[in-house]
Amino acid sequence: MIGNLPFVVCMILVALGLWTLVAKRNLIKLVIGVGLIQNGVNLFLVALGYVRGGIPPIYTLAPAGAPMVLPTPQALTLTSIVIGVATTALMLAFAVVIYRHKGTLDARKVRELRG
Amino acid sequence: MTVVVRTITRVLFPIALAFGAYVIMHGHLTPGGGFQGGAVAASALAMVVVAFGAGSLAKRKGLLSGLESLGGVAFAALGFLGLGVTFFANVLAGAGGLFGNPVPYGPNPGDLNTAGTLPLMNWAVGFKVLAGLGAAVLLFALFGGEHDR
Amino acid sequence: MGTHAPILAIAVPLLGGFATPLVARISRVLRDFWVFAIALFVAVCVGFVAAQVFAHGVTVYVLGGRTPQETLAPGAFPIRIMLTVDGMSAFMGLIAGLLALVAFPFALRFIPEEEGKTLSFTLSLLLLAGIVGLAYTGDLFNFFVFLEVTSIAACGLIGFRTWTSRAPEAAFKTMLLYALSGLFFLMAVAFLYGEYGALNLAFLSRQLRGSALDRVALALFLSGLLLKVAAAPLHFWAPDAYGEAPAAKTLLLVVNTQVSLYGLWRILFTLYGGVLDAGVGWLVVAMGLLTMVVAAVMAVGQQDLGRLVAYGAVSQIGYMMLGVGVGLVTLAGRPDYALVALKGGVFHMLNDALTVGLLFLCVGAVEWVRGTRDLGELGGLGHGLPEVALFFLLASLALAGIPPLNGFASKILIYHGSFQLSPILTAVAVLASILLLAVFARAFQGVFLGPRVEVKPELPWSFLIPMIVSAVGIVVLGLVPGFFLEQVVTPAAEALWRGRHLYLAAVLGG
Amino acid sequence: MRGWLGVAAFLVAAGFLLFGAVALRPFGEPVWAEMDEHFNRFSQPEVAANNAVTAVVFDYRGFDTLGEATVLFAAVTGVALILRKVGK
Repeated sequence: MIGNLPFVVCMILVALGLWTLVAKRNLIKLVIGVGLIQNGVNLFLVALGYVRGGIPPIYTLAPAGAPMVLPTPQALTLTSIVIGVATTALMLAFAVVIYRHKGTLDARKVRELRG
Repeated sequence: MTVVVRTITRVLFPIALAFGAYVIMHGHLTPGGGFQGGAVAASALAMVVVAFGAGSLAKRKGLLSGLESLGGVAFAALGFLGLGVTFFANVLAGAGGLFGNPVPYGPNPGDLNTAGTLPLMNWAVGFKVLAGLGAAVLLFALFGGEHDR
Repeated sequence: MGTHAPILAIAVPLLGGFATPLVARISRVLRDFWVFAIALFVAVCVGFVAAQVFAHGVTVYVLGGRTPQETLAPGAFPIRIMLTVDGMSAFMGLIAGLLALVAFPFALRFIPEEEGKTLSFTLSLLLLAGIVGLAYTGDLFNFFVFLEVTSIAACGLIGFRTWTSRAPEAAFKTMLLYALSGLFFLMAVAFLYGEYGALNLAFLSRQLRGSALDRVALALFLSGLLLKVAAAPLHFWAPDAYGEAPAAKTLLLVVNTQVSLYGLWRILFTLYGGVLDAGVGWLVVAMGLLTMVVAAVMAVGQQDLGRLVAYGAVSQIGYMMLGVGVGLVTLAGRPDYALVALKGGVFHMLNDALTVGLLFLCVGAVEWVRGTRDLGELGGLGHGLPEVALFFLLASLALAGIPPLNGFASKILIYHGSFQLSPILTAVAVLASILLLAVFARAFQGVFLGPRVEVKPELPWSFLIPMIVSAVGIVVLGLVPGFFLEQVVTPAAEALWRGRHLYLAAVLGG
Repeated sequence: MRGWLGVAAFLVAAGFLLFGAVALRPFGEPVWAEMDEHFNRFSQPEVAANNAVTAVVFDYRGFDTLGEATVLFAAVTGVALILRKVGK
């Protein structure tokens, strides 16, 4: 349990994001909730790649003999961060247009499409 | 925005662009790469949008989207370059010529002229991210600016 | 060309999508030609790949390897991303290619120039590339990336009509759920990576031992993909999305949903094929039943033609889930029934693509002529648009499973397979079909019957040809289903049924 | 009713995630790492790059990066499509 504390913290971050999605009704706050989940997952990915006592996996002027952390999770995180940026940008664009039409960001008031 | 902000932006704009270019250029040697460097350079554009208003860049919107398309096409084309072997094969690495120097095994000081297609892809992606993020910020700023409806 | 066909089917539309804004700056005619040529190229490529796979078994393509077939690193584990195309993937690719050939010509005249035609074509090409990529990839993280490509491109298209207030709302809702589904999927991949240090689907499938962590990952996979395929009770985004997107683009959204469903089958049958128990199969069956009933009931009260057809489309997802779910339940105990049910479920994907596609094309044509989709305002179009009325009737009957159309051919297999498991399942499925028939009969009456209404513009040929192609497909698949069942559907169903070891062997050897 | 369903779904999901985090191997001690060790060892001889992460991003998993660039492109295209001026 204690050894896994970083993973647990990442999952708590994800859970906070999920709670935001459940509890909040403001469109911007929903976007923030998705962002929280994204950050939690990204942190989780990076944490998976850590090796005790490891150095970055870069050979330029590296100290000899030290273990290197795993490179794949870093690459995956990079991809996932960019995807997160793209998602957030698109959702914010939708929120802006909805606000332009309705004058409100409250999800309960903008729901024209029910059922 | 105030004079202070504008002056600082004037000073920082070339520095941010240069730092972005450095991060892109050394992507295969030091921490960094196309995405990171592109994001750094795009922050320079965002700074301009904040300090001088979106109108100052409005005419460059077409340029930015064209640059983004070009970056994407260049990146995909570099993938096609390997099609003689397999898609995305790094045919330039270790082959002499452009970015083709071999690398000694283990820690070393680093040589810019290595890694084959990687630096080229870094540049393609760097321009793409710079143009893409810049265009996105600009579009938001332009849309928010016109309260005419 | 031969060995590179799988990657060309993905990379060429990607490149084409990047280049479309540049091509459009040169000339608009050239852009239309360019987009259509790329769609045609993709269709040819997926057809070629399918022929290859059906003839010679699973095809592997390693990206960046020294040869396309060298899958393993020296330590006998895969390190690079690879495309792994088996019968089911090839079948899914075929559907995508077919609908691209229908959707792209239709969109040429349907989307007016001043409404951002270039941008919508760019997104369509990227969506097409993402769909084919999802179908062909054999790497879990790559699957996630293409899931996000399709999500974002699809949501851009849903929000296309930004001057209405409903389209951005539907797009926001859909994007929120797509983002959530992608994140669930990514978390599952992260768990598996943390446990086994690998991302290749075949390699992970051999490693899985059914531990508690594997089950957590399975739950995350399931919740992510069930969100994306619009299975009830997570279906509420789909009618909005299908209804608000331009009709020509809705076809691609339908394929997008289907390919997510294919991803679910890939996870269940291939990744977890060795450790799965029947409980998951029952879950799929239950959600399939719920989806078809809920969607059919919700369709009754709809006043908007687009949303009504959208609910019909959602209900068909339920039939596919029922067929394949029954196959999953009976896979171990009664493999012969399982194969029948799987064939039904898989065949229904092709039929659904054609029928729902044709229905949405009809909706698009009606909307193009009258400028509205409200059932209260429409009526009497049968005199002015007899061909559209005929196509709508044909597709409605096929959707409800009336012989001798194609919907009947696949539904009878689903009924047959599910009857062996429990007659109640079949009864519910038949009842949902009858309800759908009633709903569509009302819609047909409301739109096409009634006093004559003058129709101003003639329907252009770019509308009629895709509709004729779909209609011919519906009739041919209904009249001679045996040929297609044998040549196309059976290899796909068998890839799910007993194909797991072939899939693993193609990647890992042995 | 709807609210309680949401709370229940949240609790189930959070429980699953926390359980998964606890059940995972200890932090900093990966059990299976052949793939990553291969990347660390061979990024110099195979790709001629000092930076193993860049080697993974652009060579070993380059196709992911192409997909990622596509996502960004699609998002910017989508934003341009949503925020365009039409139909006043």
